[in-house]
Amino acid sequence: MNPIEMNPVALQWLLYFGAMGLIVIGIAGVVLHQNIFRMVLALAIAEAGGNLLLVIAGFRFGAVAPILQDDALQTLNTSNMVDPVPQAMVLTSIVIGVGIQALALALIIRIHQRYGTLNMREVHACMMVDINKSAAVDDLLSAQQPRGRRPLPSPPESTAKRANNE
Amino acid sequence: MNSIVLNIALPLLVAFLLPLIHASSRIAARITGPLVLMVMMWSAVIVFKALEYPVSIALGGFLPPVGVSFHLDQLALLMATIIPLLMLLLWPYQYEQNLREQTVLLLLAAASSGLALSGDLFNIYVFYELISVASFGLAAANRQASSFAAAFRYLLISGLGTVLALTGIALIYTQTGTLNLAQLGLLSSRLDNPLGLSAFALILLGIGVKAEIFPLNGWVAEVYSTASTRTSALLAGLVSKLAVLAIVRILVVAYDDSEAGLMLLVFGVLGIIWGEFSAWRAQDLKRMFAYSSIGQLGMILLAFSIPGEAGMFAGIAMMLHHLVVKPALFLLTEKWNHGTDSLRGAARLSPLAAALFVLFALSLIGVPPLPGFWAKMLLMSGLVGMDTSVYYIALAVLMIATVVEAQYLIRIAVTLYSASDRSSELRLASNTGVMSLFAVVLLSALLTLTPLGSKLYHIAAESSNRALYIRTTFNVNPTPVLEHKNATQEASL
Amino acid sequence: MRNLTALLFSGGLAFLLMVIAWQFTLGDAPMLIGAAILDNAVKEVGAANLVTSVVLGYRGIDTLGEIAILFTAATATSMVLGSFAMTDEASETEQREDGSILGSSVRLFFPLLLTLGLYIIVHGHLTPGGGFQGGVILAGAFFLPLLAIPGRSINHGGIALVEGFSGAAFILIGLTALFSGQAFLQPLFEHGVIGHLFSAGSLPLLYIAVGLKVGAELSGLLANLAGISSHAAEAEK
Amino acid sequence: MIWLVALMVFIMLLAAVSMLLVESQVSAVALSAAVSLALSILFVILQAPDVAMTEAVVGSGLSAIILALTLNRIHRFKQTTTAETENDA
Repeated sequence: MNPIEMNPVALQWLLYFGAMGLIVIGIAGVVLHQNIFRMVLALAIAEAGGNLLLVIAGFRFGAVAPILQDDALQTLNTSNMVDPVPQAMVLTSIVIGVGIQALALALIIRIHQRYGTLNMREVHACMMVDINKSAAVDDLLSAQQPRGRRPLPSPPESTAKRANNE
Repeated sequence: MNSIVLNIALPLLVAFLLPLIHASSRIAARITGPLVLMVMMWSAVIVFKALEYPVSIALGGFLPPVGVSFHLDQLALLMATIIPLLMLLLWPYQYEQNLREQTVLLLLAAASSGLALSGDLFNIYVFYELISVASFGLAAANRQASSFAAAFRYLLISGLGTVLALTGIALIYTQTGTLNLAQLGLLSSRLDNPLGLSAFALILLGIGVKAEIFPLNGWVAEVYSTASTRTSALLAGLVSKLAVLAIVRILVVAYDDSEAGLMLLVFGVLGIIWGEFSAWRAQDLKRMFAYSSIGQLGMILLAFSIPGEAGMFAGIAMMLHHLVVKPALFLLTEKWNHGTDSLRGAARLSPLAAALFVLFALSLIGVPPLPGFWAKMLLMSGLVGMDTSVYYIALAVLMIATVVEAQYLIRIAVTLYSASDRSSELRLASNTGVMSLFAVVLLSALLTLTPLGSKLYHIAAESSNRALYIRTTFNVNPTPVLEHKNATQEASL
Repeated sequence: MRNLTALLFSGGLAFLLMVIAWQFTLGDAPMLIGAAILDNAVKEVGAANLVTSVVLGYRGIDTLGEIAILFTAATATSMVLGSFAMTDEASETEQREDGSILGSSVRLFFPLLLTLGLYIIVHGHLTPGGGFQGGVILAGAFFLPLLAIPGRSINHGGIALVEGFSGAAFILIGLTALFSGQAFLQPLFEHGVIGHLFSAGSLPLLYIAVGLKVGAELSGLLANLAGISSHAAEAEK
Repeated sequence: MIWLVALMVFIMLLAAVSMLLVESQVSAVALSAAVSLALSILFVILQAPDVAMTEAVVGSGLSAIILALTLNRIHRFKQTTTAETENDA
C-alpha cells in the first residue's frame, strides 16, 4: 500500500471523526446506559477512541512503520518513519484498559450474585439501602435521598442466595 | 540522588514476591510490608536532607526530554516521605487474612511515590492509573455487597476520567510533540490556545476524579461509607492530595497563564459549595466527612488557582493540614458509624475520642490558634491579594462555606457532649492511639509554626518557580534556590 | 441532582469536543522527542523495532508501571472473586460436557500456541509484537485446556511462582544497572548486530520477563473469572 | 486506500452504536470485538503494526473471552437460581 496516494485532508478528518466518534459514543454509553455490563463495554469503546487519537497524533504522511526490516536493516534509515512514542503509549494504555476491564467484570459478577440485577439504578438503590442500614439512618432522612427516586424495595436477596460472609 | 528510585522499585519488587514470601514464611510476610515502608521513608529522608537544590534524574539513562525524568524538589520529597509514613500509620497490622490487601497497599505506595516524583506527562498518567486500580481493590476489599457496588461505580467514574485524561494527553502531544513537563514549559506558547486549554481541562477532569473534583465526585460518599475506615482515610488523606499535586505540577510548569488557573478556581468553588452543603445535610459521620472532604479539596484547588508563590504556599499549607486532619477524623468513624443522633452523650463514654474530635473539628473550621486557621488565613489573604472580582466572589463563597462547616461540625460536638437519654452501647473509638498521633502532629505544627511556615514558604517558592523547574530538568547550571528568588518574581510578572 | 450533573457534564464535554474539532490544525503535528528517538535509537538501544526501544528503553518505567497495573488488577480480581470461587457455583464441573473432539483439538493447539507466544516474545525487539502480545497468547495457550478439558485445574502455585519471579526479574535487571553506577532500567550489555536475535542488550531479557509476567497474570485472571477452583486460595485459609 | 479507511471508520462507529442499542448481551460482546478488529485494521493503515497486533490480540481476543466468561457465569447463576425458586414454589 502506498500512503502517498491518499488524500491527506480527507483522511485526517475521517480519522479524527472516527476517534472522536468512538470517544463520544463510549462516554454516552457509560453515562446513559442502565445496564452495568454494557457500561463496561462502552468504557472499552471510549478507551479505544482515545488510543486511536494517540496513534493519529504520531502519524506522518508518507512515513513507514518504525521497524527496521529487510533492506532498512542495511541502510539503518530511520528518517521516514512514523513517531514511535505514541505507539508505545498506546501499547501501555491498551494493557491498562484490559486490566481495568477484568476488575470491572469481577465486580459485576459479585454485584450480580449479591443483588441479582444488572440494572445500574437498581444496584444503586440496593447499595443505598445497605449503606443506610449499616449507618442506621432512616432512608427518608438520608442526605442521599434527593438524588433520585425513592429507593427500591429491599434487594432480592432470597433469590440471590447471599454468599456466605464468613 | 539516584537511589530515590528505590522508593518505587522496592515496594513493587516486594509486592510481586509477597505471595511467594507468604508461602514460605507467614511471619516474614507480615513484617515485610512495614519494613519496606520504613526503608522507603528512610531513603526519602536521606535524599531530602542531602537536597540543596532541585535535581532531575533521568530514568534509563536517557537524558530528558527524550527519556522519562523524575523531578526531585522539596515538595516531591516531602510527599515521598509522607506517603510511607501515613501508610505505616494506617497499615492493617491486626488482621489475619490480608495478604492481598497488603500487596495492593505496597503497590499503592510505589505508585504514589512515582506520581509525586514524576516529571513526565504520560508517566504521571501510568502511575495515576496504578493508584486507581489499587484504590478500586482497596475499596472492594471489605467484601460487602455494597462495597462491591461502590467500587464498581468508582471504577466507572474513574474509567471515564481515564479516557478524558488520555484524550487530553493526546491533544497535548499533537500540539507540542513532547511529553516532558519541562519541555512543555518551554513550549507553553503552543498550549496557549483553546485546544491547549481544553486539553488541560480534560486532564484536570480526568485526574481530578481522585481529587474529588466537582462533577466527578459521585463516588466519594459511596466509597467512603462502604470501604474500611483505613481505606477511606488513605483515599481522602493521601490519594486525593497526590492527584491535586499532579494537576498543580502540570498547571505550574506547562500552563503559565491565568485561564487554566481560572478553570481550577471554578471547579474549586463548585466543589466547595456542593461538598459543604451536602455535608451539612448528611445524617451520619462517614458521609459527613466524605462530603466535607469534597469541600476541603475544593478549597485546596481554589488555593492553587492563585498564581505565584502565594497560591502555592496557601495550597501546600491547606493540603498538609487536610492530610493530617482528615485521616484522623475518618479513623474516628470506625466505631461511631451510626447516625449522628446515636452519638448523644458519647463524650462521657469515650472522652479522649470526643476531645480529639473537637480539636480536629476546630482546626478544620479554622479557629484561631490552630494550624487550620493559618492555612485558611493564607488562602484568604491570597484571594484578597489577587484584587479581582472573580477572586472576591470565591472569597465570599469560602466565607459562607466556613460558616456552614462550623455549623455542622459544632452540631456534632454539641451532640457528643449533651446528656444521653438512653444507655448507649458505644465504646471507645478503637483507633485513638493512631488518632492521638495525628493530634500530636497537629499540635507540634502549632508549636513550631514560625520555622514550619518559613520552610513551607521556601518549598512553595521553589515549586512555583517554573524557570527553575525547566532549568533543573535540562540540567543547566544547577544553582541554589535562593538566588532564583528574583527570577521567580520576574517570571511571575 | 444526578440527572442535572450528568447533563452538565455531557454539555461541558460536548462543548470541549466542539472546541477541539474546530481548532484542529490539519497537517503534520510537531515531532520532537519522536524525531530525537528515531535519530538516536539505533545507536543508543540497538533494537530493530523502534517501538520496542521506546517501550523498554526510553520509557521502561512506564512498562514497569504497566505490568504493576496488570498485577494489581489480577490481585484485586482475586480479592473480589477470591476464595469462594467454587462455593457459589458448586455444580459447574458436572455441567461441562466431555468434549473429546474439543479436548483433543485443544491438546493439539496447546504446543502451537505456546510456540507462537514464545516466538513473538523472543522476537519482540526485531518484529512487531513482544511481551504483551506474546504473553496474551501464552495465557490463551494455558487457559484453553482448562476450558475444554473437564476436571483440569490450574496450578495457582506455579502461576504465583512465575509471576513473582518474572516481575522481580524485570526490576532486578533495572536495579543491576542502578547498582553498577548507571541509571535505573538502563539497558545493559553490548548491543550486538542490529537485526539479530541476540542483540539490543538486555531488551530481549526484559521482554521475556514481561511476557512471562503478562502470561501468568492473565491466565490467573482468566481462571478466576471462569470460576475455576484455586488451590492457592484454599491453602491460604 | 481512503475508501478502506472510510469503510473501517464506518464499520467501527456503526458497530459501536449498535453495541449500545442491541438487545442481546452476547451480540454486544461480538460487536465490541468487531470494533476492535476494525480498529486494528486502521492501526495497520496508520503504520502501527505493534499496536494493531496488540489491539487484535487483546481487544478482540482476550477482552472478548473475559466478557464471554463473565456472561457465562452470570447466565449460569441465573439459571441455577431460577431453578431453585421453581423448586421452592
